[in-house]
Amino acid sequence: MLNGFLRNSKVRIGLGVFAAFLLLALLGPWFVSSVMDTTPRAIDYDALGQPPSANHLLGTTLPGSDVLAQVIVGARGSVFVGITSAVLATVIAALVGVPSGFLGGRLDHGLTAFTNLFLTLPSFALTLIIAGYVQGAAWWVIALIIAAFEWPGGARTLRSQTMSLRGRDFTVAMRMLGESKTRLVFAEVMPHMTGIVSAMFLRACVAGVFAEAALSFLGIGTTGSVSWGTIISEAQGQSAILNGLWWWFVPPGLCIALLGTATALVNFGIDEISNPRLSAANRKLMKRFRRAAEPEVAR
Amino acid sequence: VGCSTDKGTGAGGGSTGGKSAVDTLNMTASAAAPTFVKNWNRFSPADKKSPATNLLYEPLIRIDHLAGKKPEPWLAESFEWSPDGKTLTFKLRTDVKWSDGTPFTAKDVKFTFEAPKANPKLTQNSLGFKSIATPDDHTVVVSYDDVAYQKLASYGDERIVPQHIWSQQNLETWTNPDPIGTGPAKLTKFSPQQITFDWRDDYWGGKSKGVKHINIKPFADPQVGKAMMLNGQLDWSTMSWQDADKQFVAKNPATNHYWTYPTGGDEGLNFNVAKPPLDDVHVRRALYGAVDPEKLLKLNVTGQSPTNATGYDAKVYGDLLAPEYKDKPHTQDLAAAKAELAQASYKLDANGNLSKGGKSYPLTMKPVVEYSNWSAWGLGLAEQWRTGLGVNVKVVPTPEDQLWGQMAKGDYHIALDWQAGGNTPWAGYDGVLNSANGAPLGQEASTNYTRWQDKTTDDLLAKWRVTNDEAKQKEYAAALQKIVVDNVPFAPLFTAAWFIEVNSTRWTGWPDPASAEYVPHSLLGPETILTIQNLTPAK
Amino acid sequence: MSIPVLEATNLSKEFPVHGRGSRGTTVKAVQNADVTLHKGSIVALVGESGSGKTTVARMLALAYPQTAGTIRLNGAEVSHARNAERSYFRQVQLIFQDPFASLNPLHKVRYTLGRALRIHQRSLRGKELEEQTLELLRKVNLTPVEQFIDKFPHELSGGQRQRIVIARALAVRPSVLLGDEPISMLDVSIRLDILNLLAKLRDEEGLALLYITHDIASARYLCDTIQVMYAGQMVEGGPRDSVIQSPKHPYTKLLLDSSPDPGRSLRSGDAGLFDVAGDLGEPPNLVDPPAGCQFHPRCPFAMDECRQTFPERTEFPDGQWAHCWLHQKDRGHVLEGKP
Amino acid sequence: MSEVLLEVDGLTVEYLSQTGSVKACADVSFTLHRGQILGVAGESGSGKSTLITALTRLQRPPAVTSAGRLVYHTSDGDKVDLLTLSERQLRAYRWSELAIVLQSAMDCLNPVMRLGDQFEDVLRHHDPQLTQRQAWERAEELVAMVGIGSERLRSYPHELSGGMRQRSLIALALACGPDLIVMDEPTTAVDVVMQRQILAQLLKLQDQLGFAVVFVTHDLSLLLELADQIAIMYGGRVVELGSARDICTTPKHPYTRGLRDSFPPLHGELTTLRGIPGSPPDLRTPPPGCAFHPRCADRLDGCDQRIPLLRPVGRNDVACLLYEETP
Amino acid sequence: MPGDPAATMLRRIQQLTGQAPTPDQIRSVRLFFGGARENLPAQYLHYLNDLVHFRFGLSLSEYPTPVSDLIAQALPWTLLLVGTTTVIAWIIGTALGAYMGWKPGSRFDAIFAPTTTFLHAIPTFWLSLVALWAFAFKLGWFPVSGAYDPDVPYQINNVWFLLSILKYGALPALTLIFIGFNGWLFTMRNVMVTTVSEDYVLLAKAKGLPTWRVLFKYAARNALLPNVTGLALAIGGILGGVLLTEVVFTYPGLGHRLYRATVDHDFPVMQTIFLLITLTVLIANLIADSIYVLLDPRTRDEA
Ligand SMILES: Nc1ncnc2c1ncn2[C@@H]1O[C@H](COP(=O)(O)OP(=O)(O)OP(=O)(O)O)[C@@H](O)[C@H]1O
Ligand SMILES: Nc1ncnc2c1ncn2[C@@H]1O[C@H](COP(=O)(O)OP(=O)(O)OP(=O)(O)O)[C@@H](O)[C@H]1O
Ligand SMILES: [Mg+2]
Ligand SMILES: [Mg+2]
Repeated sequence: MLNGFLRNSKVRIGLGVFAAFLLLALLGPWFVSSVMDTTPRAIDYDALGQPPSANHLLGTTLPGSDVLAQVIVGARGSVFVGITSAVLATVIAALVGVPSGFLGGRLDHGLTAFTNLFLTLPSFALTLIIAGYVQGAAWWVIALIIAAFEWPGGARTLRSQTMSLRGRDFTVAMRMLGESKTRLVFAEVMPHMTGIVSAMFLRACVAGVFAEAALSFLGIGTTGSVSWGTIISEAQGQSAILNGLWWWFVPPGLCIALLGTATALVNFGIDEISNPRLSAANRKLMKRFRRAAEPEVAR
Repeated sequence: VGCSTDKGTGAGGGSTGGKSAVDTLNMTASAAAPTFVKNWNRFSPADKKSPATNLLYEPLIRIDHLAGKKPEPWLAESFEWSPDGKTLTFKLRTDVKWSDGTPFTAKDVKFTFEAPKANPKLTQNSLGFKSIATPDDHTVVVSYDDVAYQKLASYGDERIVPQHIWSQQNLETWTNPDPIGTGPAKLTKFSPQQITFDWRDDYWGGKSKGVKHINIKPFADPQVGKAMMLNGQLDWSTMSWQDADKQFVAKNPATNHYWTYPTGGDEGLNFNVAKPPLDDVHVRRALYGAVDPEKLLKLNVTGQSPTNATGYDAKVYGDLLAPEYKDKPHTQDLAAAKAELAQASYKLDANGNLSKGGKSYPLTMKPVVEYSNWSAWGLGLAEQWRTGLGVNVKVVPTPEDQLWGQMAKGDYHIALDWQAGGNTPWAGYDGVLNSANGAPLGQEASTNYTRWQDKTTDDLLAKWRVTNDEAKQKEYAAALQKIVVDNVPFAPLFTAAWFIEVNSTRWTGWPDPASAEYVPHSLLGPETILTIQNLTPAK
Repeated sequence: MSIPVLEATNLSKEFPVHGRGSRGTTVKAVQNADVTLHKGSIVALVGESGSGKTTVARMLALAYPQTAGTIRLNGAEVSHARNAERSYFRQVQLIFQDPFASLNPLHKVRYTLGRALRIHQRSLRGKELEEQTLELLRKVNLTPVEQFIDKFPHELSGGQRQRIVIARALAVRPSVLLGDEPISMLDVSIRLDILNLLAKLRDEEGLALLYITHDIASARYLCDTIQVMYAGQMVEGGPRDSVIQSPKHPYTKLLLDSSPDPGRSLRSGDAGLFDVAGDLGEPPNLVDPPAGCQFHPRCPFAMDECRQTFPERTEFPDGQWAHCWLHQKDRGHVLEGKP
Repeated sequence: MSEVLLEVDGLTVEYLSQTGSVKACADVSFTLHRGQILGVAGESGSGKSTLITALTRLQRPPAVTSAGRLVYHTSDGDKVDLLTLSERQLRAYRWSELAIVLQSAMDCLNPVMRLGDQFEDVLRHHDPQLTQRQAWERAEELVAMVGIGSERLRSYPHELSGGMRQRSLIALALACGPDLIVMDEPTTAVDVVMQRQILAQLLKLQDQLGFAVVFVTHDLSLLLELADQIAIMYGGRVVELGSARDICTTPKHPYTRGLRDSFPPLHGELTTLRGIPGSPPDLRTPPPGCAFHPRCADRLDGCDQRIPLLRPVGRNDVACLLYEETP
Repeated sequence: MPGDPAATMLRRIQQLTGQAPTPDQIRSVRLFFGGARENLPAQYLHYLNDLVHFRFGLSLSEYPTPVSDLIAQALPWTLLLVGTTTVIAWIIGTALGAYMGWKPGSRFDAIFAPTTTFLHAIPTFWLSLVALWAFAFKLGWFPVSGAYDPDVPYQINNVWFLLSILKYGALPALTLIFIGFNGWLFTMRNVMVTTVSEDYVLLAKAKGLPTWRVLFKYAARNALLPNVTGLALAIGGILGGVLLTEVVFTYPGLGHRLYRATVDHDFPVMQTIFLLITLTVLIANLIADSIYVLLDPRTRDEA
């Protein structure tokens, strides 16, 4: 199954891009300080608000910082918030969804009601409001807030998956051998959810990046550290739009979009694996199909 | 397009009616806000109120910001201190009428000043008087417990409202929907996106030279405001405009103007002297010495210039400024700064932190995240300290909502702030230096955020407060200036300024900084009226 | 006869129905069913889809609690307490219909069988475990055993998987196997293999086996005793040949007549499978079953009694029995004629 | 009875995939006469459904018919090769000449349309003159033929029992009086009693209306009772073709023999049956030569090299080397 | 808790006038806050109590304007923007998706699938910014902010006013549609691909029905179901996107109001808007359920 997963070209491209960003987040600051020999806040007084040039590949901001350096370092700010919120959201989702689905009964009722409550809350509005309360919080607080509204969807899928896996013949069979509940959960049920959980994780991760960017853009996200959202926000605050300093606010937005696309690709790939009809709609295959089908009509 | 005359009625079409005679001024009169609310109740405990109150209501006196903050008559013909400095007598103009025709009298003044005293839920004034008497309809006598020369300037901020209307209302909840004032403006139209005033024919100050209608426009954020200035939707606005020379003036130098008028004080750094390592004067001097304000300005060109080390602006205060500081804008002196740092009891460690006794004291610096110029300068400052002294200062842009609270409590090391500003020079220093305005770390200081505590300073301020003698005032001011320069409780960087942009395509007659008699700023009461009154349509 | 290994009497099961406007209603999936399994013999349970066969098997496997009735293992009543269940599972094992679904695709054969062995023999490790695993594979004729032990389920064919499933059940050395249509998902050509394997286990290991199927021909092939179920009720039972040669219940007869038989078309003279006229009816709705004998709406011989009460059990000399009013009323002979 | 309806000649269907193609039907040839019932039996994956969809040109991507001819003899004596028709031309034959019944009735009926509407839809499309009323009346007649009350036309598919759905599908197939109905395991989802009832009705109608049937199932014992001719498929090829009686009594191909012996008898003597050892081939990696040779007890030397052709042996057509070596 | 609204306001004026507040000013603001208002939790409890009695209270930052007035002012704009864009985006997305899913792997599908994946991943606020920069600032085709021309009388029966609404709303609406339709397109396409391979579609084809009839009556009709419920369920998410767009375009809708209330700590407004959004989502869910029942007979009660 994992093999099929990695053989899917969409998954491969998506994961590749995602990994690239992850690498950027991990090594970015090092790269900027050692290779580019600068910092995202270093000021080049000779190039204030300059368009891309040989010295500054992506140009500079109005206060003379290198946009490329900012985007690279900002990857960490964005991706870390994304990943932290995704980890938290996934863990909460698992802690709520799996027991709820596996044990059933009153516990399930309670947890489901809890999940549904969160599910109907308009999450971004609430995130905004709460972030507003704790304005200017550290990045992990933002991640926590985002996670708090990201988990219910995941919990619901995990619950229904667990429920279906709990009733699947192989789990029932192991139960009828006398296998313990913990082992059933960890050895029989959970391994089947790696796909779902990883898709969920990726989705939550991007949702986290999105939310962080949106909050930063509104000026109520993290402050101090550089993230793609703060770059856009600063650009907006310093009239980059009015003055057409597109190189300042376009790259971080593209990065977010790219990351989002990568995740979407992985998820489509997973969809295709779980629903072969979708993968049959593969373009290459359809080309061959049409070529093969043509002579038949021509005759 | 041909039907544009059908588009609206009344004065609305000002900016679009290309051919019609110019009689409407389009301006802003508020901080950035996307829409207006209707609330001209100046006592109402609301945060957001309707703009342009100062076109409707007027104060007794006008502060001449271009001449050392000298008080000038406005609704009051004259004002006079008793010899002991405890009684202030205003003689009111007799030709002033409210826009509903009722004459303006001392009753109105008394009401205005006393109303908030009766109800703590209303917005309070800062006049601090003991009692008010109105011997006749045009005389107001204000008594103080103590010598109160410095209070006079505050009357420039207190705009008088009509007693015969306001006393009928519950001032806590009333929104004053149909404002009646002494000012030249009469409300003709209100919509959340535009307020229109007409110039009163019976205004005591006289007719205007051309402006018949005034449109007050909101702008959601500075970008939008700038765009409106650029495309002629606005004639007059007051925003700090980064790089305005290039972005605005250069687009049409004949009509686009961007002016900065000094307010008298400065924008600079608050050093929290109660927190190590800033308790060491050498550290403060070193940090100040390493700053190059000239260079910082490049990061966010606002039209301001570097100021001297006292914080007082030379143009505004002239003689009050001791000659040794006058005309000496602060410049970077790395050698001296390094020497100071070497003298400090704190030593620089490998991480760029100052440390003493094995304990390291990493520094942070907090600019307001919303003020883009301060954010940019904050980063520039950190860069200069890093490259110049090797000191690492972490920049933590903080929302304005929080920063002032943190500063009041002393939860900061270095922060950008205004200093030495106020309606009098004394007030400028008293606010930031008087220990009475400070508080221990953790408690809320009212304005002395640097927590500068010094007996001599307090004594000097006290003496200055109670004297009306100019020579003495100068003497105290000079002594205080020396204290500031030597001890650097705060580090003045730039002249604080009023930012004004004008698009003179339609209106001319704007005061020029070179020859101005008043500051053409839309938030400065009588100055606003004077400015508008003297505008003439461009040919 | 010796005491039965597993005996269930008066077993009933009702499922609550979910959905709007159906609060409180139930599906009467099984009503008063008796099942008796003896060492070394195979009982077949046949009946059409939805007649409650799986429900019986699952109750016997303690997957559901029964609504009523008792289950006795070696004469002792079975409880649903957790520990009791464990020791019960050591004796009774269920084989699922679908060998594709009942093996966890993520685990190798080694793991699946190893776990099954270790759950009940905790100290089993290393070489010994391996040896026992191989032994299991040998028992179900998966040779060469070394080749199979490290395979994933997807690398095995359906028949091979079903053998693994059986091996897993055998790992705990049970005395009873419950096979719920264990061959219906397999290719026709390999079904017999599994049936032969089950027969071998009965003969060699003395297992008692409940073989559930809707294919009466395969039931005849494998079992010793047949029980016929209809709409939740046991309608007939007895030694296989008696039931098939002379069905005593009209439903059994209908079932037999409807089952394709490769021999029939060759025996000229027999009526063809499709020479029926008229409607054969449909099974009842178990949420609101007809009163009395559930079969009466479809029964050509239905009488008034049939519509009111479920008939008592009529025993026949050779161990055959049926629940049918015809016998209670001594009209059994009408079954001999053409319906 | 001897009038030819459909000639299938060398029909080959492939499933394309990223890694290559799977020949799910290879070189299938047979002739179907009017009013005849041809049964096709074989194990799962032997290509039965593929054959059915190819016969009706309903295969979905990635299946392509890569070779062969499908000559259909219309009632007025014309011959058309269905494979050369465009989708639009083909529409003229669909349902009025050529109808299909699939295995799972639930999936074949549009869940959000009333049963009657689905009848009306097809009736009025093929006969535009028909009014809505007439169409509805015709639908009532049709469902009555399979023993369903006319009030059921107002029901949605999910409100019908499985047997009813299956029967209404058969009624639907008869709507336009086709000459050929292909059926892909139409009764595996229902139990034996219902199966018997449905097929009995089918046979009765076939008697009346005279359409031909291609009937696909894996249940050989059923075909033996139902079909006139039986084709046995294995690994995508027809390995034996003959009358039902001959297939039952004298199967020639070892697979046919094995398959026949996989059904224990209901009556008569019981002997231990073997089935067929091994498992069916995976068509993605078909064994060389005869696909059955790995499981064949009578395997010869050449079996793993040469694919035997279908040729007459006795009264049957068999594809097996056994009969080529010793004619 | 972060600072008080009045102090913030004071500072904002200071930023404009460049003057530090005097101790007196600061003291009076403090006094006013200490005296006039309870602490936050008490304020909140008080507010909740009012809410239960359908008293939404007065706005703090625009005191004493009733919250209901502010919302009544903002709501029509959001309804207009969300309503039109969602419907248009939904129709475009669903129609294109149905077409793509009908012929999966076609050239159209192959070009559109990756494009929409990318478009869908673009943050709305960023695209809004770029659109604002390109079309409002650079090209000057659209106004940069607001919902209508302030120089035109604010009257619903004035043609110019209505036209100005169109002109001012065009850019935010186009942005929202541009991003919004991709989501619908994808679900529709995927469901359609699955539906097209359902047996009943195959059978419809076998019946010789014309292609368009099969497409609409059999495939799209059934594939539509998830998108119909999705529409209602997505309301919560859509509001999030609209909120940011309204902020960027300073469109005076509910989202913008919420944002400002958040920044200004105007709790009554925040809570009321939040309540409103939650109610909307709940109602939307209810509607979705009923529509689903209407469209899919399988979910109807059999009794
Ligand atoms: N968990 C359940 N909840 C509700 N009803 C159930 C449940 N399981 C089974 N039933 C109902 O009980 C009846 C008997 O079902 P069961 O599965 O036992 O039949 P079966 O004889 O095994 O049928 P098949 O041959 O199709 O496997 C059916 O009507 C079914 O709908
Ligand atoms: N969509 C597909 N893509 C690739 N291969 C396919 C596809 N559908 C079927 N096949 C292959 O074609 C072969 C024949 O399939 P087909 O469905 O015709 O078999 P069948 O005889 O109808 O089987 P069953 O009895 O299970 O219905 C199978 O081996 C399968 O692997
Ligand atoms: Mg069953
Ligand atoms: Mg098939």
